[in-house]
Amino acid sequence: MEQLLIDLAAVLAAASPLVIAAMGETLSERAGVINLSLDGTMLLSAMTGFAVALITGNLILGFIAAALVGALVAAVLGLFSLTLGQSQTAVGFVLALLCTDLSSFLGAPFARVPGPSVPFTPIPVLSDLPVFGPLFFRHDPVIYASLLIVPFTAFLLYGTRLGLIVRALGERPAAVYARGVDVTRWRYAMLIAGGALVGIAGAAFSLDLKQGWSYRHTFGSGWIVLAIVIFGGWRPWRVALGCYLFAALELVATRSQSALPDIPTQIVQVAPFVLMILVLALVNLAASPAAARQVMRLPAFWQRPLLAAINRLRATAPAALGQPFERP
Amino acid sequence: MLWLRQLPDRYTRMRLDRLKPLASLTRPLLALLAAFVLTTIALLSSGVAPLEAYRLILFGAFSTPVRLSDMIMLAAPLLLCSVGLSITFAGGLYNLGVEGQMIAGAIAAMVPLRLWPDWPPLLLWLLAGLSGAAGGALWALLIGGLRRYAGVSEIFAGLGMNFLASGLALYLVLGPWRRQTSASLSGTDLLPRELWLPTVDRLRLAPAAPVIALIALVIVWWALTKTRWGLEVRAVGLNPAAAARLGIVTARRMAETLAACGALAGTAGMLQVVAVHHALIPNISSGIGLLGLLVALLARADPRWLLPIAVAFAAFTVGSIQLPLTLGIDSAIAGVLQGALVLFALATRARR
Amino acid sequence: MRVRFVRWPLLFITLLSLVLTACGSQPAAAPTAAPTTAPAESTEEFTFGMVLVGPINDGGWNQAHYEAAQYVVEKVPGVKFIYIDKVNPADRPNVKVEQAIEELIGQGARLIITNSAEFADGTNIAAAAHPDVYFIHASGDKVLTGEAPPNVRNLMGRMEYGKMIAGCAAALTTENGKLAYLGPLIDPETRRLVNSTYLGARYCWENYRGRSADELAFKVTWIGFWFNIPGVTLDPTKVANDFINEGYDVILSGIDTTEGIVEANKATQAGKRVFAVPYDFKGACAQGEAVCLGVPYFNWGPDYKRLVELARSGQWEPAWEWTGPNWSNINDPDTSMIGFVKGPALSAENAAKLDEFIAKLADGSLNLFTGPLYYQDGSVFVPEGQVADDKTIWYTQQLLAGIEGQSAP
Amino acid sequence: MHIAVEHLTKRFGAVCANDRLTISFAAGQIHGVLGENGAGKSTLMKLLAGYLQPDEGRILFDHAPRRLSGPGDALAVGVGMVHQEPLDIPAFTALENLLCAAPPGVFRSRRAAQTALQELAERLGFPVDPAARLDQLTVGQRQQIEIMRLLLCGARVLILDEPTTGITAAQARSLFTALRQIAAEGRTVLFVSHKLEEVAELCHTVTVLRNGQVVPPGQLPMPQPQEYLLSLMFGEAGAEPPIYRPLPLIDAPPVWELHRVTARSGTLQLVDLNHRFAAGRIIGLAGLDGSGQQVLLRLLAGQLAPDRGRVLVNGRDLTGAGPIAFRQAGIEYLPADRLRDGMIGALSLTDHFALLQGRGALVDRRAAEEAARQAIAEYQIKATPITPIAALSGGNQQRAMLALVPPDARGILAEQPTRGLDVASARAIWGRLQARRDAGCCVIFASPDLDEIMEYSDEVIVCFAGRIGPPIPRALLSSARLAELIGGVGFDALVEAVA
Repeated sequence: MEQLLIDLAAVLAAASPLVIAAMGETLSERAGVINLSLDGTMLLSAMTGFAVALITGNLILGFIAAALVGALVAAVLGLFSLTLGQSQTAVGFVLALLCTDLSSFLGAPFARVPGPSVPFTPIPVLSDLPVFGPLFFRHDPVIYASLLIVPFTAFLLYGTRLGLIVRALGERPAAVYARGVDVTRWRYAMLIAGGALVGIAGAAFSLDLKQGWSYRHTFGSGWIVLAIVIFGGWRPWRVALGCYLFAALELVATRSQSALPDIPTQIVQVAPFVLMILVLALVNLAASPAAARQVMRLPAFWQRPLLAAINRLRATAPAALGQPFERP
Repeated sequence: MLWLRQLPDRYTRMRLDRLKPLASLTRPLLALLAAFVLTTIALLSSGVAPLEAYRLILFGAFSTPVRLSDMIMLAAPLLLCSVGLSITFAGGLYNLGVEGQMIAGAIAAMVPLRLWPDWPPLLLWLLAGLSGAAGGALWALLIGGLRRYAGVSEIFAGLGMNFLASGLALYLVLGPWRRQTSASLSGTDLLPRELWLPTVDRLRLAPAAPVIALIALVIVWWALTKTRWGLEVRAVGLNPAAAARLGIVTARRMAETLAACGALAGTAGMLQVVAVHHALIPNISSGIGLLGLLVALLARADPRWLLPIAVAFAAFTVGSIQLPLTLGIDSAIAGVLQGALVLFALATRARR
Repeated sequence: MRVRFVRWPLLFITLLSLVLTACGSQPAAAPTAAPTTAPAESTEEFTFGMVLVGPINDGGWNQAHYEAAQYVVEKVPGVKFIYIDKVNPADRPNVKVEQAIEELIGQGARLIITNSAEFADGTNIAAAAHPDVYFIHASGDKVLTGEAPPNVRNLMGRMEYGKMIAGCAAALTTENGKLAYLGPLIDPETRRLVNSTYLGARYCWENYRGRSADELAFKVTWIGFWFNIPGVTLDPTKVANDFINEGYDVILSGIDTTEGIVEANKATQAGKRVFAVPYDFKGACAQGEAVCLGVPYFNWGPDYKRLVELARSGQWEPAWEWTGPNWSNINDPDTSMIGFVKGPALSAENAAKLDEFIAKLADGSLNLFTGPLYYQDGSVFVPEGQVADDKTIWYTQQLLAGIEGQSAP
Repeated sequence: MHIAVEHLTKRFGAVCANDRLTISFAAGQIHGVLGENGAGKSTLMKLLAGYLQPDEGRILFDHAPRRLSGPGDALAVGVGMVHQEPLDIPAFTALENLLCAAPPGVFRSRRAAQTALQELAERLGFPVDPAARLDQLTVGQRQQIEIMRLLLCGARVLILDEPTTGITAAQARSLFTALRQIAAEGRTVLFVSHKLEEVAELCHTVTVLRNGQVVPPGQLPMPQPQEYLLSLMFGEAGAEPPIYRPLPLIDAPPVWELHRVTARSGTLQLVDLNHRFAAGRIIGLAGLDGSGQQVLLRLLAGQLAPDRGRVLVNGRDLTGAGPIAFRQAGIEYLPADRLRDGMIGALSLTDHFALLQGRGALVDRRAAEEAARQAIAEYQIKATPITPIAALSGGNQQRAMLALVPPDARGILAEQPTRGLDVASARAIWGRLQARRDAGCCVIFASPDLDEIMEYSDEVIVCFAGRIGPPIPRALLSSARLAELIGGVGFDALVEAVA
């Protein structure tokens, strides 16, 4: 039991950069813009955050620099796709590669150099609570932030009028335009805000969870976050669940070495990535019309609960996701 | 251009006509300039003399026969990948899985080489080529399957398959195909010398590799522009719904484009094994597939432009290896230059 | 409208560069990779080059090599040092060892040191192509197996002793008898180092703590390479954290970098009590003074100095060397290949016991490779009453019984 | 609010959509705006609602000139526009639509918004569920919600663009009642339509646009003689009477036969269909949007596989064979959205014919170009063989799509075949379709325009809430009866009578 608690807390901690990045991406995709540059952005901001914190000795400055880098890359993506009308996918992909190489180049002097890290800060009183204490209140500020950002994003999207506008931007920008909102400006805003979060997530890696900087330090995390956002159906809680699932898979992978003596170590590193995509595929498969047709063949007794489950699994993308906005 | 208005009408028109080709060059030149500005800022920020770095990046690949041959041996698989990607781009697919297809091809090519090392080399090379192409194609078809049956976009299916392929390569290198002495990340045991594709004396240049790549380029160019298949693929890429209405089996064409791209990437992987590394190494694809995507994006999947761009990009990459050796800076700056070029080229394109 | 974009200028640049090259306007400063004969000035200045697998400032294996080279430059007049670091598939995916070696030779290096077991093939290929250049392959055994060309030497330190001391320090300090070893990749070298650590720990656990060997948990998790390669290896940070979460209270590092001590330090700040024993580099304790029990390290300087002088004088002959510590003072920077610096976290009482242990190793009264020793699968490593010879130790087949972890990849 | 335009001009390239318009609309009245397709009605409305900015001229609200920078600006002034396809957010509930980007201060809270909505709905006689998602509602209901949203957000001028397309007769009646009340409260209503009867019934004044100009200059008070308005709209040529034709033989061979077919698409399920569609006639599918016409068309085109039952084409069982097999059996599907689903915008007519050649590894460009040339001449398409389809006008695209139907087609399924076309193009298209029918084709088409259904169908099938009615010979049907059936009035009786 105690071990389980420790492991759950470890999963919460390990997923924190993913959660922050995924919330950022959820915001921008909800507003209708795919930020495919995520992987590169995270690398570049992880490197910048680490370098700035190392040079200035100030962690806060590091996080700020990382957020700025994330916002900047998002702004470039916005400039090219929203203003200049190029394909979001193409620009995002190119930016992902460009930022990756930029991080390798500019980050070379900081590779595998020891540096500062976010200090452990248990919350007094609360951390002594049974169960909840070790689970939620014995972490560091980055992890607390990741725990808070999920309800915050959910509230922003579903509980506020701003959230209505953001979701409408992704569903039908023309309708938002008709209501007098500057679609492009708001899409920029969401994209940049999301990008800043992605930047912070990068710094959460290099200054906290995977402390330090090395070539392609956050390996593939950005791509997996993009997949998790789809898995989560663009809904903050489910997206967060996806992040925790992935972190749990990684933990299991690390542990599995002793249990599976015939499997080379290096395989288990890749396994969570493959499994995550597989889960995404399975969820999509289960929620597909073909599955619904299969269910229809079953006895009536099973149909209702199964169809309900399928409907719950089904996640529709924002209708205008990735589409350029054209004035009606 | 104000001064032109004062000239007699006939003269003006003539001058403007002559200026037209120049005008069409301004946008690309701007893109080029912007890319160099960005790269220069990066270089300056790390305290390097940009001119020296550019000299190395741009000309480093041509300075000695050894480097020239290295460049060609990089350009060949790069060209193969980007030629394959020009098919999938024509079919409207972002095949990010090209990296994994290359690895799958390399693994598949290793199978006959390991099974029957005593067979005549010529036969083995042929077998390796076929099996490499088949392996890449199969890997690509899996992506097609995930897209069609599980509704996973080909971008993420491709990425997932990339992870899987590199995991598989690692497993083989460290597991069943490990070195006789001990497993090593540096790869499997080297192939017997006689199975290496013949190289030009003292150089690492295997002429067969560029020849194969060029043949693939010509065939694909012909197939995309002259054949019904090419027209149908383009129709599917432009508008799958309408293409289906006109009687084209879109799912099949998409699968075919993926398979064709996978086969070419697999061939590239095979070349990496028999002509470059002479073993299966974990990082056998070395990012060539993704670089191929950049090439294809810059060439706008137009086969005629693939060759010069692939050569230029290969030259950048090979030239940039000089940077850490002589200037002590990271070679990733070549990637920055390549990425910035494509990015700004996208930006200067007319809005669709 | 159809716009041609950057493609024309790109073609132009490519052509231009081809033309420039063809016209012989090759930049004079560009290093050539063609095989060179010894430069004339070699009698005055001797250049030696080093190809390193990781960065020179990793606080571990590579930094130890780099500082040894600096030691040589300091101690031997007229010697110049050049290097290429981070030669590995992750940092430089398109650079092969041969290429790096050729660049160094092109810049005038007469002796090349390569510092990773991964470099064995590349070193041999380059050595065969450049018979007039001397090569030291550190940590390799191709001379022993007879596969290396005659201009190659192997050099390695007997880190087994360092690891035994490390294991002993860990066993003296642990509160719950749970020791974790952060392993790199699995090969004979790493197996024998893990085994040595375990033997040292078990000896001190039984003899100084007076506990039974059954109560000692010793677990290895291999990350898959000498340091973290994202996407290829396990993340050592995660592995170290996992050790801590599972309750291990001493983390012994076998990898080139310092994640083990960094995470132990973090956990200690977070209120747990976790100790660490880093590896390779004398200054590694700096990453977490409060938790550092000490560090076994390599001191390549004296041997490199000796071999550089040997190469310079032309008295080179192939050899496989396995150098031990200078037992009279294992921390003597000018003579001892292997050393152990005690860390601040080692209590004075335990430090005294450790000194006693070292003294026993030094005077030969204690040889931990004495039988009976068994492998994990129960087969015999060293029969009862015998002492393992160098070759048996060098080619250790498995982890020893009592260790939890993979023996083979 | 009084609203006026002076010398208002808007050009799109060489086309002058609005040519120095000067009109004024008094407050408290319903103003009709008439005109055929392309006369400039939509442009004028978009200028008034801020979606477009004029090149010249100005707009005065209560006699004060004001430049509108966007629709939000217009709404702030008090102008709201209801689009033909309501410009709302289908994934949101009615209440969320109301709240989304509402002007600051209008609704203090969710609860306040809900109360306001329910009060207004009661006053206007619109039934509304604030928690219903719009994609579950009919176009008519969405339109009602959109009207209420604009009014609650302070619209004093309400512009409705072809509001009666795609809604039931009952909904239209309740809309008219509500509009009268809105006008009576002192607001201005602009009612854009090409349906004379509706304008006559509802409007106090009428403005007729032709070729971007007001004819005759200024507003006309209603009522006006219908023939006069028609001549204003279409010029002196007037409307030609449609061509009628006696029904062909009843025992013509069936093109499609449905045996006990059950199919589902989304939330809509068609149950136990038994139909035969005979060759040589045009069958019109009437019904509200989403009543099952699209599902039936997709079922007949093979795009939708039935859950149960059998589908026969020309006597061959093609159940679940897929659209390609249906196409090979001579079934041609012409989608409503020509550029999205019908043809490939970037390719030319020649390319399309090349695609249709269907055999040989290489493309025979000469033959394809020849075929394209022939089609251009025969169908009077304004294009060259190598013009990209996307560069063609809507009417020419539709002709091109028809020209691409192979001559041996046995069945043509057309979804809104004249959508967005002007009268002349629509006539030409129908001429072609009738020629196909006479050549032995079975043409099935769906259209929201009841006049079109009445004018061109030999038989009419009414779809109501996912149920497919029996075919009714055109001669036995009146417009009023059809409108009732579409709204569900007497639908059960009809189905039972046939059974």
